[in-house]
Amino acid sequence: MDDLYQTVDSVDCSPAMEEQERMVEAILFATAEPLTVSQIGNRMPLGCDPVTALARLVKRYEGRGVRLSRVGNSWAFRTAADLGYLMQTETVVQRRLSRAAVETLAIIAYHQPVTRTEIEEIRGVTVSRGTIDILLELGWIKLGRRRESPGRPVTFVVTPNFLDHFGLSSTRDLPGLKELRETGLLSSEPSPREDAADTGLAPVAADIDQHRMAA
Amino acid sequence: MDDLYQTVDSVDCSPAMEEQERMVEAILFATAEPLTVSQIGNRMPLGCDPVTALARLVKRYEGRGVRLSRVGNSWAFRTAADLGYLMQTETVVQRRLSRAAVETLAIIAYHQPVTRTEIEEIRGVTVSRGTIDILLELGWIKLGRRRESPGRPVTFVVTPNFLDHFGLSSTRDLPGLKELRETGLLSSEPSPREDAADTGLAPVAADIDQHRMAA
Amino acid sequence: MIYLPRTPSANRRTRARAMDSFPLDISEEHAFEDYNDGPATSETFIVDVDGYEGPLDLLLALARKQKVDLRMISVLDLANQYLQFIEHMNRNRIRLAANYLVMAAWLAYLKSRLLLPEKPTDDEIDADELAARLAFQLERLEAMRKCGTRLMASDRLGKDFFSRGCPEVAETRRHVSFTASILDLLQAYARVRTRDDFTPLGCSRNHVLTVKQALEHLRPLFRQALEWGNMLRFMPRSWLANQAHCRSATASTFAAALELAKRGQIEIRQSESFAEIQVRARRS
Repeated sequence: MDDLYQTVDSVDCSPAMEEQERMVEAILFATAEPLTVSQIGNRMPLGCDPVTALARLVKRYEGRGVRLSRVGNSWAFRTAADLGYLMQTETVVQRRLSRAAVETLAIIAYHQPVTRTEIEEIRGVTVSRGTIDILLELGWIKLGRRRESPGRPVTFVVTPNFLDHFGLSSTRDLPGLKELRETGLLSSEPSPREDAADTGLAPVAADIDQHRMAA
Repeated sequence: MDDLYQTVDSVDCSPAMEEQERMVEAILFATAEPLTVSQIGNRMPLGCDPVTALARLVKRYEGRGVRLSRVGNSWAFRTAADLGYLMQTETVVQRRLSRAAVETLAIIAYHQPVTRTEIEEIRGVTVSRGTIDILLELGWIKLGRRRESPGRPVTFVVTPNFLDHFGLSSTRDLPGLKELRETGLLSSEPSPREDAADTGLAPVAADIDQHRMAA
Repeated sequence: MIYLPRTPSANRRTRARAMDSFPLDISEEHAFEDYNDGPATSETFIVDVDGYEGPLDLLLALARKQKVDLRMISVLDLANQYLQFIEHMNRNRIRLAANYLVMAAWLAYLKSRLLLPEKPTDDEIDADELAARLAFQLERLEAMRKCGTRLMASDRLGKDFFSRGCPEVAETRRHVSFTASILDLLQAYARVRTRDDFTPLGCSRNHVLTVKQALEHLRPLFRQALEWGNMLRFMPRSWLANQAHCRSATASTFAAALELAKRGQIEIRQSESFAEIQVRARRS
């Protein structure tokens, strides 16, 4: 731990890293909302290095009752998830989302940016206005860039708020994302079946063949 | 630090002290109000020792950016006193100097050292204390020598700061009335009474002219 | 969740024992109509309130019944089951939303294509490919559904982890910085000096008794004038010596008298044009 207490060169007028760490700690402790690195930096004296200070702070709080979490480009202190049971008084009653809303949210999170039509294709039903509205109202999704395709449809993406709520550092940390990608379930088409035998779909075909023969 | 990682006796069902410390940390972080020891204890599992946990936590946060402080009988995390300045966000509002202030400043620059009465005579209106104060606060004017006349009034002069702000090397570089006219900054018709001999300001103006000639 | 309207017969038993195998969901109100027809039959009308959300959802539920990995699913079996279900609903005069019927028609087509070993024409897509595509859609929907459930079950802010309970409000300090340019400065000075140049335009006030002055002079005097008297008698004495002063004083005194009359403090009278103007204090 001695290295934490390094002192600055006399020529360097910026505060010692140890001191910068304290500053970031104080700034983040004081807010409930995640702050971006530049927001943090703006509140520190000139010449500070919030990124390094943050990295050190993350380490310091590892395993503690409070953790320093990354939320997209921002940072926030959050209590450790395993201690949630102690916070009954603080627990916010979570609004129960309809199945349609949960599915739509998952589709947006895993497929983003995604158009309404694409959501409908995946779900096989039209997306009711209310579903999108609820997600927008919760601040979990927002409009992304318009798709550069005929009609320039709007797209939806998840927000930093979504990441914060679900304790994700980035959308790359979505559970199961890698497997979904590997199995091709995030593409809009079934994976090409060059050799049907080695895809998961082969049995379907084989099965059909059996039926055909039976018929 | 090893003692922190003590494990509980198998007969003792209470969590390890290290764990209790984490609990207190999370509880005090998430709560909106300072909590008393018994309030903290009530939230923890049976058999916990909030007093010891608190004491250890106080120590842990010693010298950090946040401190665990006692508020009456209760406990709360608070920003370390020396970092309070970080909790302020500064917004700089650029405001144009009032007409009265600019005029007063101009008169001081052209006629320095000048008394308040003289400024008023030139402007034809009284100069409010606030106007002078703003200029003093901006560091553009300062008190000069007292005038050796009845009442020994204070005089005002411009500062190096003033010269710096307006990019002047000396007040003598300020264009004279005639030049102002020639450059169109003074749009009025030349007055027949060019020398303004009947105003109390004549000597001052003459003085400046002399300076200018000398330069 | 959509709860069906309650009818007097609680725990309504209607037809469709087969419903046991089709946990029927009412997802959208228009999805299944006329379900209330013929409540006399004794069979249970099971309504799963969790609701199917469209034909794909129903298909997925049916596919799950095959109890195999979705990748191993028999699309043909699935098509059969779906068509059976639709038929069943029709038999019970339960009208289905159009999209269920569209799916039924498509599946019937797919089934025929799968069963008939004829080669597809050029513009037709291979039936196996169609089947694979359907399987893919089901698998994808299932995956998204699982992701949603997993997401909702994950640690969540305000439930499993918490933000700072008493954030300290960052105080915003407004720092006002005044600016002025050299141009402002020069123009200001020019303005001030120009004003100076123009002062001579004002006329000299040395020979004028202002109305204000006249008022101040007259007010105490008039108060004592209980009887009618010539107004000119009340003029300030010092202004009478000089002709110009006297004229100014007369005019101002007259104006002041009118003002006082207007305020109801004095009365004025004049018997005829150019006659003496008389004033007296107003009697209350």
